[in-house]
Amino acid sequence: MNSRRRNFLQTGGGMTLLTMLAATGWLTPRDAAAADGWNAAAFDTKSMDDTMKALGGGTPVPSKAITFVQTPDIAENGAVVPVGITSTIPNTQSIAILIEKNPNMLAAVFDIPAGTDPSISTRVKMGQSSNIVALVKADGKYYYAAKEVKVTLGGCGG
Amino acid sequence: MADPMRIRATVAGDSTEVKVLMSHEMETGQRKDAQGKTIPAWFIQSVTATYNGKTVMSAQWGPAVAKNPFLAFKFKGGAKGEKVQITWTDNRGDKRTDEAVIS
Amino acid sequence: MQAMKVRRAGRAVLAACAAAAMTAALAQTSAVDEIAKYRAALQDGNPAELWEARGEDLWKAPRGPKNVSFVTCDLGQGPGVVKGTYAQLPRYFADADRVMDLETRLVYCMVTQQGYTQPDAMKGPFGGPGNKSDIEALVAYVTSQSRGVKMNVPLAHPKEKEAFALGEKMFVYRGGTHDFSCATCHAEDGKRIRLQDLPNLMTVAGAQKAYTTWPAYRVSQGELRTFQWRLNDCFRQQRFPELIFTSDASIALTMYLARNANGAAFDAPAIKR
Amino acid sequence: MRKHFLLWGCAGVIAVAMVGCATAQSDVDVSRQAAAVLKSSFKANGQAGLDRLDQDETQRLCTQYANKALPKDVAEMIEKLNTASIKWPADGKWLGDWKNGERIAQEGRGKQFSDDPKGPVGGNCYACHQLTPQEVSYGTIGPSLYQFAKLRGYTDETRKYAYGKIWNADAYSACSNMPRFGHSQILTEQQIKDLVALLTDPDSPVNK
Repeated sequence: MNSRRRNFLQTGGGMTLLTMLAATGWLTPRDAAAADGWNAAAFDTKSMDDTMKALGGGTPVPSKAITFVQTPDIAENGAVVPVGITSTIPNTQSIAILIEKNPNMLAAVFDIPAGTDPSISTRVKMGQSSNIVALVKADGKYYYAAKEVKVTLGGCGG
Repeated sequence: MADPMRIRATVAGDSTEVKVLMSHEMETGQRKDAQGKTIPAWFIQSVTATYNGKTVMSAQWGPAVAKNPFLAFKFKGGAKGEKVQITWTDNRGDKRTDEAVIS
Repeated sequence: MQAMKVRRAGRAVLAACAAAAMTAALAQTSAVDEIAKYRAALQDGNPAELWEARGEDLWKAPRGPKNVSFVTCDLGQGPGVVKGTYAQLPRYFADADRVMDLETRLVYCMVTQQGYTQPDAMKGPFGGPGNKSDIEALVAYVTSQSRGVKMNVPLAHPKEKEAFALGEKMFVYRGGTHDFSCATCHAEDGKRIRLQDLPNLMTVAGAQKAYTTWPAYRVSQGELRTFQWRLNDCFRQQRFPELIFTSDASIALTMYLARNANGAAFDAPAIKR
Repeated sequence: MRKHFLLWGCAGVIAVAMVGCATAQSDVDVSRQAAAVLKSSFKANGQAGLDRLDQDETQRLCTQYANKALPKDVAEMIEKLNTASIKWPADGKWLGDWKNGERIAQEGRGKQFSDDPKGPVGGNCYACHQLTPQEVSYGTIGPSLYQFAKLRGYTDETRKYAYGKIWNADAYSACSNMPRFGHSQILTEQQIKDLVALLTDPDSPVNK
């Protein structure tokens, strides 16, 4: 299953990204979590099956207008992986970070109000080497770009 | 109570760059302690940045954001001496607000 | 005898080995470059700042049974002076008649001035999830006030000389299940463990580069780590028993390494893997 | 007159000898003191007892000659001592399972006070050596072992060398940086055979 998911991503097939998008559950915050509007369902998707059930939103298309900045090909430690994403798609409304092989795929969603640069920089955890997907919502449509980041083992004690 | 954030806001040209460090465990809920018991999830879920009462950034986070989170973004406008305010809320309902003067 | 023969056979294929290594080295160059990019990306926004801020508050706040702050604590340049002090530690303190590193001196001040018991002052030298270490925060603050200051550790008092000489010997002491000494990993230039560069601590350049970048925020742990921690964890990985916090050996080794770093500008708290 | 001269000459010789002795003595004293201070500066934790600070003959000699050229006779003595400790496989077979070998080479845990005594114990070979080309995170304290047997030949001789070297590296090179995995009971005979397979099995990715 993992490899299938990976293939879809690499070929840019809509199927997987559609489910990933559903996983973000972006459209309506529907969970009364501790923080206002925090979408528990979106952050809880663990498998393809879960995400299939929650289909919604449009099909994202690959976009060269989304770029990774300050995101290394190799992370010295998976506990802290710098990720920067910039979108030059007009009217970018949100930027989300998804990590394909993490237990829960969605890491973060940033809403970009008018007047704020469509560019964010943060640091995420990665359990293992994986694709990082930058998902951008602009004018109600969805776009994505993916980048593989390798996580290495380090130190002397394992 | 949670420790204060470290916020740096600097204006250059027509926009202000904001860099934030937050003190938080960002525990995933997937790790086990020495006794084999699962350590409960504990992480920041939402972050909001405001300038002059206007939201300039809002985010929803899961536990995959790294411990002691870092966030950087830029917004149009901002002037030296004015303030940027940041608030986070975690899954336990803890909240922290700090502000920084734009330099 | 048999072994000797095999050894010779081994040498014969050395050239071939070198050729194979070169092919593999190509892939390696890009890995090393990418790791450099990773490290560079982390420099902007070091969570060590969170420790420095907490440490400054702790330094200035009245504490302990006697409710006094560290403002009366003498780190070597007079009571309450913080700026530049870490660049001249460890050093001999006449009031304690002992060579002390920063952590040992902080504990001393907590006991003699703030009224803590020795065990209470020694509690929690290293933080973990859900239990923050005051010592680590204090060290972060004090060391941050020596940033840019040239290392200038004294070697004048006989006890300072003694600590240095002992540290030098301890550095090469082999033991444990794996026969490791400090020198096993830190006595040659240009070596790595996994992808982490190993400083050659027996050279001035190596000691300078290493010593001036501790304490550091360790991204692998999400904690700020002090030099006492660095030594403790090296010995753990050497498969030794546990180095006692502020023990004589910990101070002697710190003295040896800090003194070897003299002349370089201190540049920490840093951020490391 | 003559007697006096002789006397003074002798005194001089003795004085020189004593000075020489004094420096040598003080170096030994510092070493002794360092060992004593070390022992009082550690506490037992988990599986790592204070006895781990007690040195065997090899460790003692290698510490003594650290930073100095190792005299040839001392090196030979150490190598002889350690060669005698190698326990060759009773069944005469060198090769285990290279896939297990790869896991052992990756595993960094074992014998640390923080490790579960019942947990895995590895060789952590990648900390110091390059092995399979797939693993980019490898150290350089030891030589690259990529294509180990492809270059040396898939022979019994190569395999015996690999086995013996892993069992006790000091048998081949006195005061090696490499742990004596068999001698010090870090790895079992089977684990060492698995590592020999990783290095010398034609199917192992090390030899691709």
